Amino acid sequence: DTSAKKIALSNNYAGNSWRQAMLESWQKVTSKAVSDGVVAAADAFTTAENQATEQAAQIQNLILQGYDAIVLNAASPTALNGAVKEACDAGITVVSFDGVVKEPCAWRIAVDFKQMGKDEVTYVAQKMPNGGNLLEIRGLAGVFVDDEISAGIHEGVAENAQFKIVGSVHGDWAQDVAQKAVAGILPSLPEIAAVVTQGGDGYGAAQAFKAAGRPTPLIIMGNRQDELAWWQEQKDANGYETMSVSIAPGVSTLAFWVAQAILDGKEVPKDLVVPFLRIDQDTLAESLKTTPVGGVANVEYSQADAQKVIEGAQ
Amino acid sequence: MTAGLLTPRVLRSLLPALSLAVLLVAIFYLQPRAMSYFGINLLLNLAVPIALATLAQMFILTVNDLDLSIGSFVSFVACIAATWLSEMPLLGILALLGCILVYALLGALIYLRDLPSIVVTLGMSFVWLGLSVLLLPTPGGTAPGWLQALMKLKTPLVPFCVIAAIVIGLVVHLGLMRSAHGAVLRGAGGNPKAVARAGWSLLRIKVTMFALAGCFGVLAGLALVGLTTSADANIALRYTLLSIAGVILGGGEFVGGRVSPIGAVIGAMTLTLAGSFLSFLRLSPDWQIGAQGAILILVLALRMLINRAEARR
Amino acid sequence: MADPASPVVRLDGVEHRFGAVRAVAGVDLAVAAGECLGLVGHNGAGKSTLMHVLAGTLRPDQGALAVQGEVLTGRYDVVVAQRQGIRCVFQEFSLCPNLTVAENARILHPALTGFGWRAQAGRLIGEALDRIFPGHGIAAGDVVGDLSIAKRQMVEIARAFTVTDVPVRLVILDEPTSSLDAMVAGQLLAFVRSFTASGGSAILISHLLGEILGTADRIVVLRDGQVVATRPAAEFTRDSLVAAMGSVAKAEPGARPAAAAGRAGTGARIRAQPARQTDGQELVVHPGEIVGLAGLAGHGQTDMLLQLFAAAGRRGGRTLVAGEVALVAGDRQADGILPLWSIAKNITISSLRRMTRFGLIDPAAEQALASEWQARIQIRTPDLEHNILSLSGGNQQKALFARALGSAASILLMDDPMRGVDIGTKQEVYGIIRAEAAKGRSFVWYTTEMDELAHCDHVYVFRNGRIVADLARSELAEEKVLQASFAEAAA
Amino acid sequence: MAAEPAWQRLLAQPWLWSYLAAASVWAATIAFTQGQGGGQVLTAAFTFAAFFVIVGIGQMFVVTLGPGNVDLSIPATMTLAGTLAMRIMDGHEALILPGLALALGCGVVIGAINYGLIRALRIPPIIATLSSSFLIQSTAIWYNRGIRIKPPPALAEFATAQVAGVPVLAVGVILLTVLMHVLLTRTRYGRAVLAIGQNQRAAGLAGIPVDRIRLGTYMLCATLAGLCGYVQAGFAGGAALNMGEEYLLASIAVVVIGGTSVAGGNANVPGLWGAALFLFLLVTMLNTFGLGAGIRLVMTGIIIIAVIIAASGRQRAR
Ligand SMILES: Nc1ncnc2c1ncn2[C@@H]1O[C@H](COP(=O)(O)OP(=O)(O)OP(=O)(O)O)[C@@H](O)[C@H]1O
Ligand SMILES: Nc1ncnc2c1ncn2[C@@H]1O[C@H](COP(=O)(O)OP(=O)(O)OP(=O)(O)O)[C@@H](O)[C@H]1O
Ligand SMILES: [Mg+2]
Ligand SMILES: [Mg+2]
Repeated sequence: DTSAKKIALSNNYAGNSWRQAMLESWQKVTSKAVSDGVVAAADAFTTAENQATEQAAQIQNLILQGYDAIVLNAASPTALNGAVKEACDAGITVVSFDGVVKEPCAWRIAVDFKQMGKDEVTYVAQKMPNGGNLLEIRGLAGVFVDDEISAGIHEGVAENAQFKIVGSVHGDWAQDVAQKAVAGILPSLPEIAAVVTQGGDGYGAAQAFKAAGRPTPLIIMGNRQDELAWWQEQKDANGYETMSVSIAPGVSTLAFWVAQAILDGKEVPKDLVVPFLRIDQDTLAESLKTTPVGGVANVEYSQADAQKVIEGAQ
Repeated sequence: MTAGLLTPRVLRSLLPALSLAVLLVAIFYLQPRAMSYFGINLLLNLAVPIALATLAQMFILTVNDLDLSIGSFVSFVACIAATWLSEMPLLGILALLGCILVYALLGALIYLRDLPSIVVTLGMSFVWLGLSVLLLPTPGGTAPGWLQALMKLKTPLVPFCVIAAIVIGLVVHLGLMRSAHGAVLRGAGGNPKAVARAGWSLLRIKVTMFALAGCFGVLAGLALVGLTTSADANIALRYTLLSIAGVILGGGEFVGGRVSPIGAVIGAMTLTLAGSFLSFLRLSPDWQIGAQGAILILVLALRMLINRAEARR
Repeated sequence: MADPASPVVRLDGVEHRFGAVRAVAGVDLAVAAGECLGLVGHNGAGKSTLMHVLAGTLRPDQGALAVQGEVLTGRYDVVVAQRQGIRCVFQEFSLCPNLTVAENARILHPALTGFGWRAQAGRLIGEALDRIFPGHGIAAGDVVGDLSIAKRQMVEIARAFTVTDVPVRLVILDEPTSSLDAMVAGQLLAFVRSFTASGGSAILISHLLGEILGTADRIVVLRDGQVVATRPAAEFTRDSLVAAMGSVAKAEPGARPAAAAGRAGTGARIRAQPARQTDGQELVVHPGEIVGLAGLAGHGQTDMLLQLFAAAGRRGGRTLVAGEVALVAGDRQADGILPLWSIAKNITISSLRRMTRFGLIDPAAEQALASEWQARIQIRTPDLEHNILSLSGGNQQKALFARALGSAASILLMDDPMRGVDIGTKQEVYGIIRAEAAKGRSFVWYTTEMDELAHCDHVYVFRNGRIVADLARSELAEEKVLQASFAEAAA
Repeated sequence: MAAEPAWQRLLAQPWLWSYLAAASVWAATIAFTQGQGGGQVLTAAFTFAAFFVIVGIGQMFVVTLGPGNVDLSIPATMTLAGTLAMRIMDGHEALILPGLALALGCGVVIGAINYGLIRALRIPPIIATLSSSFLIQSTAIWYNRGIRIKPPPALAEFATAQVAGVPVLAVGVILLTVLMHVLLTRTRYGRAVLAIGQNQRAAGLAGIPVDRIRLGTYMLCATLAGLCGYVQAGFAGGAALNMGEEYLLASIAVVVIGGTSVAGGNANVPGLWGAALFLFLLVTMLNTFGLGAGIRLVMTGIIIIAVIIAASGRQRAR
């Protein structure tokens, strides 16, 4: 019985549509859980700046406030270790997702980012067996997710030697930065067959190609509605084909249910894996319909879904 | 002025402490649990590296310069500490000393070529960040055991972080505000020409101040990594703004060598606590970020009110 | 008298240039032990530059320098000068405003270190202040930035006479009295006399020739960077000194006719009370009037001017100021000059509204105004586009004067505006002020020089932030002003 | 007056070095690609530099007010103005002008609030604008939670239009720059800003309405940030919550690299373009060289410092 338990969400960033969707899903699912009496409280906390030090302080405050579990989207996989350890020592359950932490006492709901990067290349290879030049748009330098996805992409390219990465830019996961970086490097690049991304930069890349007057390559999308809408447009106009992949913002709700299960005394392995959310040519229309305008394609999880994920891992 | 003790100057210098006290009381009211050894430790231990970084910034501000690179510098030190310092201590120590040397050289460069420090340190912020990414492309590493042990020290009665803050503040206060040499260093911010005319070398003063800043930056990085136990190239980028805000909040000024080390430490702690205060309020997530701004405004408005009241007396 | 054969310092053929300007053009100068040397000359004559060379802060382009007979040319700098016991009170403020009085004393004395240095420095500067300016009212712990300009000047002077490890041989005082009132200036000059009587040497620069004539043993007159006369002070009279400087001595102005219609006639342009006034006494200024503010420095005159300045253009309130206002600030470094700008821009800043056409400033009109005033009050510079800091102190002051006089303001507030202005120019400016007053402009003029009150139609004497005497031109007499300035509250 | 030769005056300009730096970085890029895409890189550079310049102008005026004056709320203002305008216009072309007015008005209000905090509550500008930026960011989040709404097609077309490889937007911003240069150097407002930056007290005593000028400057800065948010949203196909993030450092960087003095009282507008082009071309060059992120960052820093050292050498030689 967890009806007296309090769960907190510690979030390090709210400045993009993915995080907003994540907070919204959390709000939607947890408020129902609270009114159903499953848990006593499920409050969300966001730091003003996207910084590990601030989030560490936030976690320490949550410890003081007597939460029973902290669900964590971490700014850094390691820099919060000290604070997470303190929480564990205070008897608090810590469940991290999306941005997971390495501290062994915490649970991790991880997406296999490396696999995600690799899958992108595999898809491109399947579409273009003859290979070609790739442009890679990366995220924020020095951040774990950026490194993982990029490593996956490079692994994929190593397995498909017909491809070559001819340009790599850091888009800081911000569309305008990505667009700017691509526009800058594009004139100096040979013909590009495909653009591999980390999610959210597809639309900006397409704009940059258009502005430079270059043929639009195959651009891997990242589940943003504007990307999907653009894709749909191109598909209708000229049969454009690509795929879209990203982690669903609703994974926060999965983390919530996992935390609830742990508080409930269930045996849960420390490492859980959720599949990423992938949209293909055939599921595009349907996904576009369910995605709010200007938002991100999403999946929310129920208690039963969580149960399945836990059982799958055991 | 009848009350001998409560002169405007004394009151003015008490203001930062007063706003900190008000904030603490508010937090204790909202969360009585915080009023304990354990609670205070959790509230304030992350203020120690911030206070050190703030003091580093303060040394630079004293001589009318500004350091936009202190955040990435602290990150870089943290990266060194989590890698070389624990694996190859000698190399780590040499690297840290090298960092301080680089800071001293920057001071010399800025003085000799009469460069705007803000541009030079802006450039350095990229350099430090780049070096961190090279050293630690993906977050990780482990802080040396002794460092972790030091930062987790359980002192009797008063938490280590409080003692550390007091000691740091007092040491710098004695060195900069009370010592004979400190007067010259501050004078160089107030009227550099006058100090030069009295026969002091402004070059040596600049180099000293930048080296001190480097030194405290290194200490900040070590303290930080001791708490977090592992590092990340982006770990302390925010310290740049925090440190400037801390010095100003503590009663320092951008030009003219008017600084206060104790004020700066208090300013750093106030900034840390302002964030905590909010999480105790349990605001709607939409407004949590905005509330950070509101609380800063409130703290400063409070000081203005006290200032006014004092002026009216 | 001292033996001129073994001078404390000796300059031979010293020359210093700033770009094309030969500020010091071959000067020979010697100061004997126990001598007070007076140095006079028009604004921009090169006095300060020469003193900078002597103090080691400027390296001469040519010439030799010897201290105590030892030739030090080439390796002379501030540190050497300090070690030789040569101290300088520069014309520009040279204290650190963020430090306390005691800490500022420490800046001058590398020997003041170790435990208890603070108390020692406080004692040192306190004693010096007590000796030179009895009743100064300055504490060693005061922050210099919080002090009035007069007190800052006193601290700086006292600091030059403090001794730790090196005895003071020569003290250079570059216009030390320009911010002091007559009483404090008198204290300083008396001290300088006793200092030289006990064997020290001093160089005194001032534009108040009475001070020089009364204090110096020997006077050197500088003109355009060259020495034009060196004679014992006794051989000079005021007129011969003025003549040597290259100005024409004018007869003191005759009594100005009192404003024809009397004060009750026209409506007042200014009606104001000092904030601390309790008895209803008002400051009243009519169009065309020159009103003087007198009293000892720091007794509320500057505050009064600032109060009037703030009230201008504001309707209502207790202070009536009907008309546009311009101010000549008292502390030219802190409140006057805009240091990054040219002389021309510094002059025109208060007059831009008149020179704006279609929203744009007309450069030709700007140029014209600046040139006009350069000619009218003789700002010495090869080019008005040069930076304001390239001017000598007195010439900077003239530029500020030009700024205020050149503006369209009908009321001019002047905070001891003749600080550091040479005697020739003063006469010109007095003339300009009287001419402008005749055209209907009003002047409120705070001055520390008794002579200048003679130009006023009406004088208000201040003490402790209040107006304590209200003297019409016909009642004006030096004793009355002094009496009102010093008298303890009688009633 | 002795007229200096024209080339000597040119060499003495503080903005010269940012242009030289931009040109050499561009040349290095083109050398690496053996001439390929030189023109296109320039087109892109002018397009993106235009955004930096818009906010740079405002930041420059604020910085010129003297030490401690800086506007840290530019990113948040951009976000809020862009978000508000996009949502109100909701893709309707008829609302393009009202949308613009809203974005600018948003800036005006924010500028007034910023200066209100600075003046009425005596909060140092750096903390006042930082605090207000949090509030503004929150307002933007609360208002539409990061939903990305497309701009009206005509606006998007205008923002991305090119005539013979020349971005229309850049031409517009160049005109704005000329206007602002005149504002700074030839108007009473400009003089007042420069005077306040040298010595606020002296400026006030010389009869300059210090409060009004400072208020106007903070409002100008925020309004330009609002304009930038609007155009940027039009350009990028919608407003994002993080759209202004990189403009915090960038706005300060273009100002100081462009030769404006952080100590106040000395500003120059032309340098903004040089610095903005330089920053864009620098990133492009390092991207083109294909170096790793770490090396790229280190090089960025070293090149910035090298440029400032070179520029200072020139100023000394005068
Ligand atoms: N830093 C400088 N740069 C250029 N020219 C200067 C500089 N300092 C002084 N000068 C010029 O040198 C000349 C001598 O100046 P100096 O200050 O020695 O005059 P002064 O006799 O002290 O005048 P005053 O009585 O006004 O103080 C003046 O023409 C002045 O314009
Ligand atoms: N007051 C100033 N402060 C800083 N830089 C300035 C100032 N005035 C001009 N500049 C710089 O010098 C450059 C050239 O100035 P110049 O005087 O030739 O322009 P101008 O159009 O003739 O202006 P004005 O008519 O005001 O003299 C300008 O582009 C500007 O960058
Ligand atoms: Mg002089
Ligand atoms: Mg010109």
